[in-house]
Amino acid sequence: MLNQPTLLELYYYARLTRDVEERLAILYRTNHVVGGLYRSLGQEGESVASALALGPSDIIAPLIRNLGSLLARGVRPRDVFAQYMARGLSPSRGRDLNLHFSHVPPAAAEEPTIIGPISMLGDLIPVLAGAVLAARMQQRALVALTYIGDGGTSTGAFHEGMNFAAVQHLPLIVIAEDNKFAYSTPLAQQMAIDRIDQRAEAYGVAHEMVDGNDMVAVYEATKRAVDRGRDGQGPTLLGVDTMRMRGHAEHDDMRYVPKAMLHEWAARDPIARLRSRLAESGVATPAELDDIDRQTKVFAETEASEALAQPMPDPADVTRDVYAGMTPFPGRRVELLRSPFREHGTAVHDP
Amino acid sequence: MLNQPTLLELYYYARLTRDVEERLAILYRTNHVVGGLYRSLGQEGESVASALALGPSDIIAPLIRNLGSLLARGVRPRDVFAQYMARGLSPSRGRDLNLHFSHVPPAAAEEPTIIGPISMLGDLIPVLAGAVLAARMQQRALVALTYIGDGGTSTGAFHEGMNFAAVQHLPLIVIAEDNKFAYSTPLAQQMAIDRIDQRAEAYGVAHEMVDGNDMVAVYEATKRAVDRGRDGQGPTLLGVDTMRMRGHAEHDDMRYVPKAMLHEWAARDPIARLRSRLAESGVATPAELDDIDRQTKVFAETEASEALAQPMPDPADVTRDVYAGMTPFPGRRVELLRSPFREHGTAVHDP
Amino acid sequence: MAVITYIEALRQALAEEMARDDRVFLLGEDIGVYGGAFKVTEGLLDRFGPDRVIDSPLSETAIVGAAVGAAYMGMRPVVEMQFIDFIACTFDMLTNFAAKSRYRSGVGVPLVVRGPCGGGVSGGPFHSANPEASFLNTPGLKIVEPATAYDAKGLLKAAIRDEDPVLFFEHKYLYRRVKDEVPDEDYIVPLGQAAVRREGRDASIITFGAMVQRALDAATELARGGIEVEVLDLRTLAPLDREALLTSVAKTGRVLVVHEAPRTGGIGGELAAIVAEDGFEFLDAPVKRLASLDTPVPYSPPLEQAFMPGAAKIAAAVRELVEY
Amino acid sequence: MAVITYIEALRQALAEEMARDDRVFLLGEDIGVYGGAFKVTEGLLDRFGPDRVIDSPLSETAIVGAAVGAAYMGMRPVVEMQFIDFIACTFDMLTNFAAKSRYRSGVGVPLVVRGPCGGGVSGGPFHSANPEASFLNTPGLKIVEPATAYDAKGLLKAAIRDEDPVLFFEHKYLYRRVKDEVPDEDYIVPLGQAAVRREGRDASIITFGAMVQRALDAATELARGGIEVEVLDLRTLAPLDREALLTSVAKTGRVLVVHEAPRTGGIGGELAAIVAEDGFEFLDAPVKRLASLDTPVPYSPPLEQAFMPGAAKIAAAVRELVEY
Ligand SMILES: Cc1ncc(C[n+]2csc(CCOP(=O)(O)OP(=O)(O)O)c2C)c(N)n1
Ligand SMILES: Cc1ncc(C[n+]2csc(CCOP(=O)(O)OP(=O)(O)O)c2C)c(N)n1
Ligand SMILES: [Mg+2]
Ligand SMILES: [Mg+2]
Repeated sequence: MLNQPTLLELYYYARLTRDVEERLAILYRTNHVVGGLYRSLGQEGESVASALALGPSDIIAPLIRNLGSLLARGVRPRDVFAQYMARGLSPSRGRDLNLHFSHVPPAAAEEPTIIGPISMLGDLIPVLAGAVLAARMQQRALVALTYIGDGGTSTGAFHEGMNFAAVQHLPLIVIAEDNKFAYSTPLAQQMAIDRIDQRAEAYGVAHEMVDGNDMVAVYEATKRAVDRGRDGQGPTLLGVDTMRMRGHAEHDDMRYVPKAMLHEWAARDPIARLRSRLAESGVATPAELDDIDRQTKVFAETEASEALAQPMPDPADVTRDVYAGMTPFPGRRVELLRSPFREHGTAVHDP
Repeated sequence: MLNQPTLLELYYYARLTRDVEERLAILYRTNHVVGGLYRSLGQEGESVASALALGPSDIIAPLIRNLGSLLARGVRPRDVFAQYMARGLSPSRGRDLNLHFSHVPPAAAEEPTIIGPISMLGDLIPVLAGAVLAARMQQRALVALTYIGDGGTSTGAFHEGMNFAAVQHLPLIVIAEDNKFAYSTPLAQQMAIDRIDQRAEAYGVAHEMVDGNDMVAVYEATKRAVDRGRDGQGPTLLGVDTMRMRGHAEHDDMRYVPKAMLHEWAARDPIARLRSRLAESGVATPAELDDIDRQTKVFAETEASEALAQPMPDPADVTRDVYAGMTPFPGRRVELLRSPFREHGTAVHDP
Repeated sequence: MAVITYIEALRQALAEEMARDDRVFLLGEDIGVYGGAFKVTEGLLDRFGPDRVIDSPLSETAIVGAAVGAAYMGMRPVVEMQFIDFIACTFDMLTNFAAKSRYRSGVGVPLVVRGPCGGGVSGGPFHSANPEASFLNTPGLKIVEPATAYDAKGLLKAAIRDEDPVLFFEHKYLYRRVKDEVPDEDYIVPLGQAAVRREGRDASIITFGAMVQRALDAATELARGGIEVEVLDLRTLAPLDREALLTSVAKTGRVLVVHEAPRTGGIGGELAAIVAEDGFEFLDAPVKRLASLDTPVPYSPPLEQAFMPGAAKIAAAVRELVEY
Repeated sequence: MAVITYIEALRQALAEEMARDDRVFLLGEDIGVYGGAFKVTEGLLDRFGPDRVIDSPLSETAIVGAAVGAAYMGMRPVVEMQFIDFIACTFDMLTNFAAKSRYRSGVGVPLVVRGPCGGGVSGGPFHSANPEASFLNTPGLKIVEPATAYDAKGLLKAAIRDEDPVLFFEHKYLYRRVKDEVPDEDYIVPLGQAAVRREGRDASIITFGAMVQRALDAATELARGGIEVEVLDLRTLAPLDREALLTSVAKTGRVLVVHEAPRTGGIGGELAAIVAEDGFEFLDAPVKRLASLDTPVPYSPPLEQAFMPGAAKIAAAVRELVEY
């Protein structure tokens, strides 16, 4: 069993993720979000748990539903709100949407590298393979973690990247999220295998399938994969069994999802499950957990307000930064919270 | 055990393939071949045997080393010689090289459809999936057979095509040729699995591995895959264990191939093996086999002469046929020999 | 005649062609049960069944490749890219297999790859592409982009009936914003024919897609100042209607090319070059190009607005041209 | 100074940059043990070891993607396409991930994708591509194509040192046919600067790559008839050296753009458009383009010869231009 601080951290970030998304949903309904809102409701657990299993400088690359992974790595909710509202001081400076942003600290910084996704699914896999190949050349003992949806595993880029990582024996961990749908497409129309992790067989890559809504199981499985990677044992494809509890984006009415399925999965909510587990095992009292719930809610709210106060981009900036020679934005690096739960968790939410 | 005519056909086409290539090698050395010559020496068996296992109208798509497959389906050596010499009456009219040509007969013709490859490896897999998807829509009970090298299985197109065929449950048979190298790249640098057919596990596709230099085994395994496909049981990935006994192309000195490996594989030559088998089992006497050897040699020679007599293309034709509206070449369809071994085998070579 | 939206026109074109010719079928991501991300194919699964409206895995190369194979076998596949940006993932299959097939082997590949292109809706760098220029140097492909509902229907029908591979770019900004009259009976708009959307004598605006309306808005504005511009909607980008282009140049002597893709390397180069070569004698002023800035498509509205040409910028450019 | 071939120049550039900067590494198919299909990387595995000369699986998207990831981490990857035609298979990764990264996220992607381009050696439709125009409309990319050994070395070194993704097209016809003097000491040829290869007053030929020599041959021939043409070698195709282009136009007033890719949608459009817009006042004649025919690249020598521009066609085009 994990130690108490880690368990509380899992809970904290899962709650924070949900609260940030709930706040985003309000911003979406009030037309503050520019474009679509892509939620991870019901899947927050696997994002948070896998990201928390990394070491301090390890590389991570989320997809647009892995908000939890970013928050767990120290990204400020403010920056995510600002991204969704296309603000001028958002990490992408209003040039790109939602979780499409990166953070590449100097090697000495002991900070995680974050490689933001692009929309073209699958592309992150070879990119992350290259990132960790570089780290190996630089003699930095890093592993890389990224994600792929059930849909995304059907892309050629996924295949080429997994195979490359396997041949190069790279410490790349790929979480394959079987959340039952790719937009409206059910798993059975995406692949003729039942278990998503079986994709790994083509590459000679270690794989296992875990209950994606059991945060402790995901944490432990990721940790095993991290250890294997760090130990020179190559990549892992970790399948997580979960469910996308909202539409592809907020506009999607999910008419293609059987109601019974939603009911069934509602009972398996990762946050509720972790909460009972913590309470039952005596790791935290319900009052302590309520306290975290309050903290995350307040934190999400404060951060949203901060983002709301930010200006839209200045149109004069539109041509900056296409090539290196052009005026770059000063101070563009994302500022990470070192350990927001510990440092800011109290500082920020316990005023 | 296969019946006598089939066994002799296997032998005939394997010999013919080797003879045509030997003749091409001479044309290459005498500068008649324009560009490179890509040989299948040592692998002729699997091409011929797999192609012969098809029904009369089934679809086939060779790669550039599957000369044997084309000959077995009735393509005239003359047309192959003409292709390699960039002649104006070659199937591609001098526009494309070696085995890059197609033959699409009307549905009623009871002739095989041949879909020529393009150089971009992997692309044939989704294309063939689409061909057989179309056949199913048209209620034609066809299967499709195509090939992929060990190198080619690393492409994204291979992955997407295999997965698509699996999900659509299409009667697509893919022969994955483990011939130990992709150009200079050995299998271990191409994939982290030992058996090439394991790629199929990612797709839920039936697979098996056969000795690619055992023509009877390849024939039988392909036949099983054909039967499965025809029976609605979906695609098959059939791995064949073989060896490329020449360089990637004739200019390649193969310095990267251990000599011992060539010695070992020379002893496993598919044609020699079939020959002993036929002789030992009494299917044919050595004299009868010698007779076939003579026939194929003469046939290759006559066909080469015919091609050599053909003119180079007329430069005035260079802009034809880019779009449908333009003047097409008249009579461009490839003329197939219905059963060259039986019909022409005697007629042509026994003057 | 009924007044319908651009998107309804596309849906009708698909439905009518599928009803007319059972070789026509649809392949794409989420086009069946869901009716497509933009609902272009809504209702078609119910009407034509899952054999002819195929929900595919997330595999652009596979679906375009499968379309090529099906076209070889005599079918008429119509593939949807969920956003046209994803056509980048199948660039090889289109430019190498589909485009070159007829020339190499005499086998034509009648297929359509269609999908929503263009910006103006805060789609960001990966959901706003106008990729025509990346395909324009590949002989064997045709490229179409309608600006009206009438053309959306007529051109899509023509594309489906065409014997060659056609890239069909639907401007998503127009899907529900543009409405016009469409005949009740079957009709096509032949590929390769431009349309004069407004007659004028002082200058010609050569454009297509969502820029047509902006050009017309600019023209209205300019007319108030006494400047009469001709607006030519290309409709088909490959093959280009050179004659219509040169006719307009001969008439006005001044040319502004407008497009939504970035300026450098855009189709505007080809258009300006044709004018500069074959219309040189008619020219009274430099051939001007107005296009988006040379950056990726930015997401935030103020940036995207600065990035793209609009009616005001078009009018200003025409004024410069006329004052030359 | 030593006289070396174009291919030796490339090899030296790679070796010197790898020796100078240990962030530089090579990735590609058959580049290690085999030394590359054209032997550009021969000897580099022995010298720099398998960690810096990586033989990859047959996966263009993976290797360009891995290069992007490595560049994110501060490395300087140089990727070989066995033939530049295969760049089509990684079009998405280059145009969407590599090209847009700096703009979207401030993270530059210093990588080079290099490989043999071009025809004239009976490579056929899939081994003869000149794909510059397909990438020219993607802001964020740079595109380079040397015509001499001196430039091959100096431009490749500059490309490797560049902070942005560079597509480096090596014309395979030149690999062993072109030889010239190259300094012994370290030098670069800065990206973005064209070079006047021959001065002239009657007309300007704007070209690059293997067409430079054909243009010079045509110029020699034309000089016999008293026509003095200027030959401008662009060297970098993105960003273009507009100044050099316009300077030459100002001098001669007559422009012939020559390139080897098919005419329609080729880079000639962009070049002609620049001239027609910003050099209009200097023009004494229409801007002419001479390029390959609008077909795939045919394989058979008589067809390929008819397809491509050669010195005679160039000279004839200049004569027309001068006689205008
Ligand atoms: C290459 C590519 N093709 C199409 C799309 C359009 N698209 C966006 S999300 C999506 C479904 C993704 O499903 P999955 O990978 O299972 O992730 P999930 O949304 O379930 O998290 C599709 C088709 C895309 N982003 N990338
Ligand atoms: C997509 C792609 N990338 C690169 C090449 C260049 N190339 C031609 S053949 C070859 C090796 C192919 O190896 P394999 O698939 O094992 O087939 P084999 O030659 O062994 O029959 C390579 C790399 C290609 N044809 N296609
Ligand atoms: Mg999913
Ligand atoms: Mg091989």
